[in-house]
Amino acid sequence: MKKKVLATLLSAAMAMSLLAGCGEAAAPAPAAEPAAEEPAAEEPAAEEPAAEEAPAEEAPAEEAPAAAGGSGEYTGGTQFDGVVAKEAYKFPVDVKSFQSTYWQAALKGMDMAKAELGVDYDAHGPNSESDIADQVNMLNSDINSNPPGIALAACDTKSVLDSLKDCADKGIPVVAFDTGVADAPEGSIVATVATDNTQAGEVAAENMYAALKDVIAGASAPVRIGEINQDATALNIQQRGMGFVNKITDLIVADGKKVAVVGNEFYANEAKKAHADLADEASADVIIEVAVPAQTTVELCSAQAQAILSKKDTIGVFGSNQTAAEGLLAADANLSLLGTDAAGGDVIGIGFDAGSIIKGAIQDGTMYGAVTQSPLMMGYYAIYALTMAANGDKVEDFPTAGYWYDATNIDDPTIAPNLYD
Amino acid sequence: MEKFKQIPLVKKLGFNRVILFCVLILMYVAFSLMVPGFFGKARIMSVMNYVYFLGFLSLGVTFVIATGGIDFSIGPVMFCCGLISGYTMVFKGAPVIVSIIMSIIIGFLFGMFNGYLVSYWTIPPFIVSMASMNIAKGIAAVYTKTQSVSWPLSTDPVNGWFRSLLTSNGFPVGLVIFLIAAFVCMTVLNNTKPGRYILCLGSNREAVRLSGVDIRKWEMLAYVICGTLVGIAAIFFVGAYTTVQPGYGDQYNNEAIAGCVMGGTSMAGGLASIGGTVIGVLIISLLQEGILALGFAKDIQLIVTGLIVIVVVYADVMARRRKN
Amino acid sequence: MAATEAILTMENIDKTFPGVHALDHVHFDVRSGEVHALMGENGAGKSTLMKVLTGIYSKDSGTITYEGKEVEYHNTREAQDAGIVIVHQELNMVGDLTVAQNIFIGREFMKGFRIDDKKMIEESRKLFEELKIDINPRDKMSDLTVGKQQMCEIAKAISHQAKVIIFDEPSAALTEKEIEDLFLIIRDLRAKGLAIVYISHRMDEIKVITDRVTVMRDGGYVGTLITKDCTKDDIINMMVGRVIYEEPKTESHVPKDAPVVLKVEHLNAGRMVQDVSFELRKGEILGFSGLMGAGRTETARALFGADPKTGGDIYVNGEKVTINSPQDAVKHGIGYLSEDRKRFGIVVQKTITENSTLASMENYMNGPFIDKAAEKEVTEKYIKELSTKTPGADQLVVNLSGGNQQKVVIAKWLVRNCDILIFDEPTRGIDVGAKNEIYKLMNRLTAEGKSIIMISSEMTEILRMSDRIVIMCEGKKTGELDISEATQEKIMTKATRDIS
Amino acid sequence: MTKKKSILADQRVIVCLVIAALVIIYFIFSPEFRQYSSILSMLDFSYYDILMAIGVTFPLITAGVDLSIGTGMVCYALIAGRLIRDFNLPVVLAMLLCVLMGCVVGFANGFLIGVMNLPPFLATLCTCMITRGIGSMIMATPWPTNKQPGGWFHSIFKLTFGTGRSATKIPIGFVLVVLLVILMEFVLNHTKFGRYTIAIGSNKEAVILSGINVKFYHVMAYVICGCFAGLAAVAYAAVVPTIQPGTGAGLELDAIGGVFVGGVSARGGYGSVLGTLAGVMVIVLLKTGLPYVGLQANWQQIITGMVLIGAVMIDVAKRRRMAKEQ
Repeated sequence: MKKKVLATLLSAAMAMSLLAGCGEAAAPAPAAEPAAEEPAAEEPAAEEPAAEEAPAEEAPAEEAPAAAGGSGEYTGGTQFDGVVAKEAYKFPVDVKSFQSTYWQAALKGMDMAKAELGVDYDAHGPNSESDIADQVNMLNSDINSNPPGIALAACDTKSVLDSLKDCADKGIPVVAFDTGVADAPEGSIVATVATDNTQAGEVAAENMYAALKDVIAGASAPVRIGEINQDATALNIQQRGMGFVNKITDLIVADGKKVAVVGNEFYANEAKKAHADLADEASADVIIEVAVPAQTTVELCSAQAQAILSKKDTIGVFGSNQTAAEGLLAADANLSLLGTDAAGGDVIGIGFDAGSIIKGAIQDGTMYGAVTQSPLMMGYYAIYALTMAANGDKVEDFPTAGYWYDATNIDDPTIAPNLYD
Repeated sequence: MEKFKQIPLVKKLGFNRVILFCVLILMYVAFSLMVPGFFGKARIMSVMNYVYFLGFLSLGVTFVIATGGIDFSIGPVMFCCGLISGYTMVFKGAPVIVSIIMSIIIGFLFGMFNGYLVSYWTIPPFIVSMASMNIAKGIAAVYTKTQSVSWPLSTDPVNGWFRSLLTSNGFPVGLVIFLIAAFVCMTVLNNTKPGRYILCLGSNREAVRLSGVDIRKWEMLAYVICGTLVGIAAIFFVGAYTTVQPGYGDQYNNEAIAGCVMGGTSMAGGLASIGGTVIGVLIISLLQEGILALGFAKDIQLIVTGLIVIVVVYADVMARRRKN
Repeated sequence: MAATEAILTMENIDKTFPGVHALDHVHFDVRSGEVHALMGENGAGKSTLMKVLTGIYSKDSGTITYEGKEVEYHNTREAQDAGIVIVHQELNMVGDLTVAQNIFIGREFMKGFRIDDKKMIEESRKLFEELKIDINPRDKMSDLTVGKQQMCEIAKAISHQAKVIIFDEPSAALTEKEIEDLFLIIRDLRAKGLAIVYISHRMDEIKVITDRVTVMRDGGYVGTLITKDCTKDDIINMMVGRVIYEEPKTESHVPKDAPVVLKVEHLNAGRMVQDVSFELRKGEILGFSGLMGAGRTETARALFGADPKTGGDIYVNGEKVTINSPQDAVKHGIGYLSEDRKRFGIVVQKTITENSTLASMENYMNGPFIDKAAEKEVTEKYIKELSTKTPGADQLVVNLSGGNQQKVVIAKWLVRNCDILIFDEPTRGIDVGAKNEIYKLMNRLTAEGKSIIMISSEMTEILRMSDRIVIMCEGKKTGELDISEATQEKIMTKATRDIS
Repeated sequence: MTKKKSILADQRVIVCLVIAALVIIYFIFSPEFRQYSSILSMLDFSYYDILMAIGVTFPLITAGVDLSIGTGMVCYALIAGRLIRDFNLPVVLAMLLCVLMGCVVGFANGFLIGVMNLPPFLATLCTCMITRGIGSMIMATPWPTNKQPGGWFHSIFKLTFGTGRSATKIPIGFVLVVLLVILMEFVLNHTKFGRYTIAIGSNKEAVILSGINVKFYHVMAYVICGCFAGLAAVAYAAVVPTIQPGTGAGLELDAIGGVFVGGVSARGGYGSVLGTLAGVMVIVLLKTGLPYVGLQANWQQIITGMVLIGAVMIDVAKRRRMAKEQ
């Protein structure tokens, strides 16, 4: 038992030095920082991101004193409060890919948790988010090594079902992060740590609406709002895309305007299913155009964005993930249409996720704002959830929300840690 | 070494095949020693998942390469087959058996298309592949409205049975089917008229034509065989991995061609070994499982596969140069 | 001229390839102002010796003395720079470049980084004027006839300021007329004091053009003779150790009432085949003579369906048939042996068995499968009948010599049981011994009732083998002679009728 | 032997007509396309395709191919970008490094093909896998943006005067690329390297026997190709905000397809860099232009495939007619 405490202390100390960014070597100094044992004591702060929050949403609020903190900094007030690893577990983590820096941020969160808990993880992912088969192979390979638990961000939620069934049979707990698995077999997925993508899309819609409300109200001719989705296949992109489309349609229809949804067949059809009263393109006051490139590359996203931006009646465009948002910015490089002053004729551009390009664009006023998930938190909590599951404790789902950020709150301590480069 | 080469069995199988098989065994032993728990059925089964679809792709492309051509539309065409037939099943309610047949027919049609352009229009296979790869992706995306398609799970009461084509109660049915297919391919290539003509025209098409053989027909047949096998590969792909997305599939071209070439099929045409292809596919699949088990990612597998192919092909080039 | 010192001497040259002693202490020397023939059967080591000289192969031992100094070249470039140039047997032209670009390839005139194409064209024009050849240096090489391409090769060799020029079977692809032009050039070069090495199989040429003859056999040196002091048979004896007769046929062996098996009327196919008509009787060898580019091969290919034809009727055994592809031709019992075996005849990487049954697979099937036993049996039968030299039926054709490869192609058509065979240059690139066997075989086939169309550029071959001779010129049939009335002169007149 | 070459017989002319037709169609059906900014964007995304295509023209003329340029380009851009971010490598050095890495991989390809005699398709397939693998190991990387220090390199391709909407933008990249095309056309037709590249593609054996150091020139064709892939990496980094690891497979096909459309014979021995430029522009117009006329992205792949086959069919039909006339 003593050994375990020691180990915890040690890891806590390491976490400290890591977080504080100290230059000194993390020499093994057991019990160097007794404070580390204390769970963070601050009360959940009151600052709320733009959207309504899921129950466990207080967590990010506590990031403020991060640099000074101790063990389990973000866990206060959650089910993870005071979790201690019973063993030095080593968890395999299957991410969707390492393509975007999003995943690097998630790993950073995992590193934090790992240091705090004294567990370890081993992350791997296919070359791209579309290599479904590769991920299934990785998952199977992980299952075959009988780990204490697996964290999974599924590229495709259907194709992992068989493997998840094996997990259930073998009693390997799986924590789904980033993406929930809807029809997971009983007993395989013990907890889901994921963004509510529909809600995240809605946050974007609300902010877009807020910025464009007057323009739409005052428009004499039909106006156009674009949405760039990198694909129409991944569940989270679909949810985000439809969250945005449905919400903004609701908001505009509530103002008594007629809305049409055009573009990619899938999104257009889904929108028709959700709204019986959609107008067609010719008669609508507001046209929502959804574009999907042939492949998820930035240049093809950009070509789609360019085509939408070039249309004279376009007043706003939403890029629903990092690639799409960067494609939007790349398209704007020549047009310089994006800006924050909708009344003054700027097209409102809203992005998703972070990355230095999008952050830079928001800071210099090119992009109106963006919705970020909290990959850092997801990674962090995923490891906590895994540790609990491996300990044999019951874990509950832990939804994280999408937060709105723009030039005004980009440096806000509640937001900043989630804005990876 | 020379003596070893003279053993009748070795001679019949081909020296390189035997070496390759030894490499395969050694690899398995090495992985088993390095990774605790590698030895065992579970790992084998997940290697097999990869073998199935890659194997059919490789078998198919072996015929095309034997004619001296190339087809790197196979990956996208496989996805196209899986998508169109899967979409018809999932969204239009076709029974799975219809979808399976449809998948094979679509593969067959793409084979016809490629083969027709290559043999009757004498368009270089490289360009035809490039075009049909784009077309396959495009058609699949248009038909499915850019939706990915998930085939039914084994628990699906109506259509789930098709999964037992791969594994039924823990028995690798897929392996049996694959080996039968490989055997049939081997027989076709070595013991039938089409196979003989395909190999000969790969070596010297004019000579075969002037022997009064309709080379266009047989060359096209090679592509059709390839397409059909690609259609079958699609079934095994979705059987193992459930979901196919539009716009992808290229990633499997390289591995399928690598497997085929590793097995001793010459890119110059005329020389092909189905047995070698099977071993090559097994090596690639084992490699990918082993590298994952060692904790490395796909990138290392790509690099290692690339290097192995270079070594194998160079050995082949050297061997042939010594012969001449 | 015999008194001049040798400009180039090769002594005790030895070269071993894995498993083959290619050159066994060979001597060879050539003097300025002489034409020295190097003879020997295929595989005797002539080409290897020249490749050692020009640095393509390195020698194992021995010395090469050139202009009084011992030398060793590591590539053709070094040899060229020293003044030793080789005109290869196979044309080594880059088809996509122009004539001038080809002539000066590897030593382009430069203007800074820029190639001075103008000067190259100028120089080529001068060169052609000197050689009295009419070729436009701006033409693309692939647009020229084979003969003209050969002339370009020679022009290229001369342009190297060469002191020693090696001609490796230059006449193989040339017509009689072109050979005459070539000899004029060679004599001219000799007069200018160049040393010329002339490799050839053609005995009559050797007698006409050379001063001395060195004979090699099986990689060894046999001896050197003064040409004018020896007879053909002397040389042949040295080459093969046996005397070979090359007596012309004097009269047709075909009975007058032999049925016509093939009748071609008004065959047209592009520029090269214009309104060609002829008949072939059972048991006959019909010789097709003419200059290179006269349209003989094109006629054969059009007849065989290998190339599209624009008009004409073909009757086989009196019945009109449609032949649009080689399949049709084969179906009607016509077989074609191409002039270019490696490209059009054999499948080199395959076994003798696979080649032999290529044209008649359907007879060797057992249901859907190939009846490999039957296949082997028939192959072995023809190996014996044609006395093909091979260790076995499953030998790869690539490992056979030219003559034996030709026999495999013949076997292919015999297996198919073709009654009409088209032999296009059947003995090109085949050594004297094997040539004779092919001739015997042809005679035997006609005796068995097969009919043969034989295209040949070698006058002796035409006169020796044919029962009747069709002469073509510039795509048209210009004459037909019975063997009893045919002479070289008559044939040449008709073959050049339209040439001014 | 008179050659009456109708102007239509030159595939380059046909391709230019196709370009003109496409542009006219876009102009008529899409008011958006008529904007200057659309042309700018299209050009932005054409540079790396053109650069890759210029390079790969040379291996294709030698009757080879280089499949590694796409993944290679991304791999170099990633490595260099990472060095800029993590080690403050000056951008100019990073650019040089890209070109250098391109040359190294090109040399490796050339060595495998020209010296070790591996089939080009296979050898570059392997380096394609290898560069993709290496590229996957590196974190996603943005090069400096316009406004960041080091962002000057964007002006290589596009000069920007002023800021915001009133800014004047000049696509000098296109001028540079056209200059490079003219330079390489000159190299192809009027220097030893170009001459021997054609000769190797036409009849390698003959070139060897002419005493030319064929291995050197064969390797050089791939080095040049790699060098241009390195340049393309810079152009790619200039337009793509964040370069993602593991991507790049398939980009080479746009370039190679463009070269074929531009009339390079797939059998080697004939080619023209000007044709390549025209051919790539067709591909670029299809890739970036079709969204303007409201075609769903999927159709663009089908049409690209059709155009490719069409372009080669013209070539085949032409050759057949010529064969018949012979």
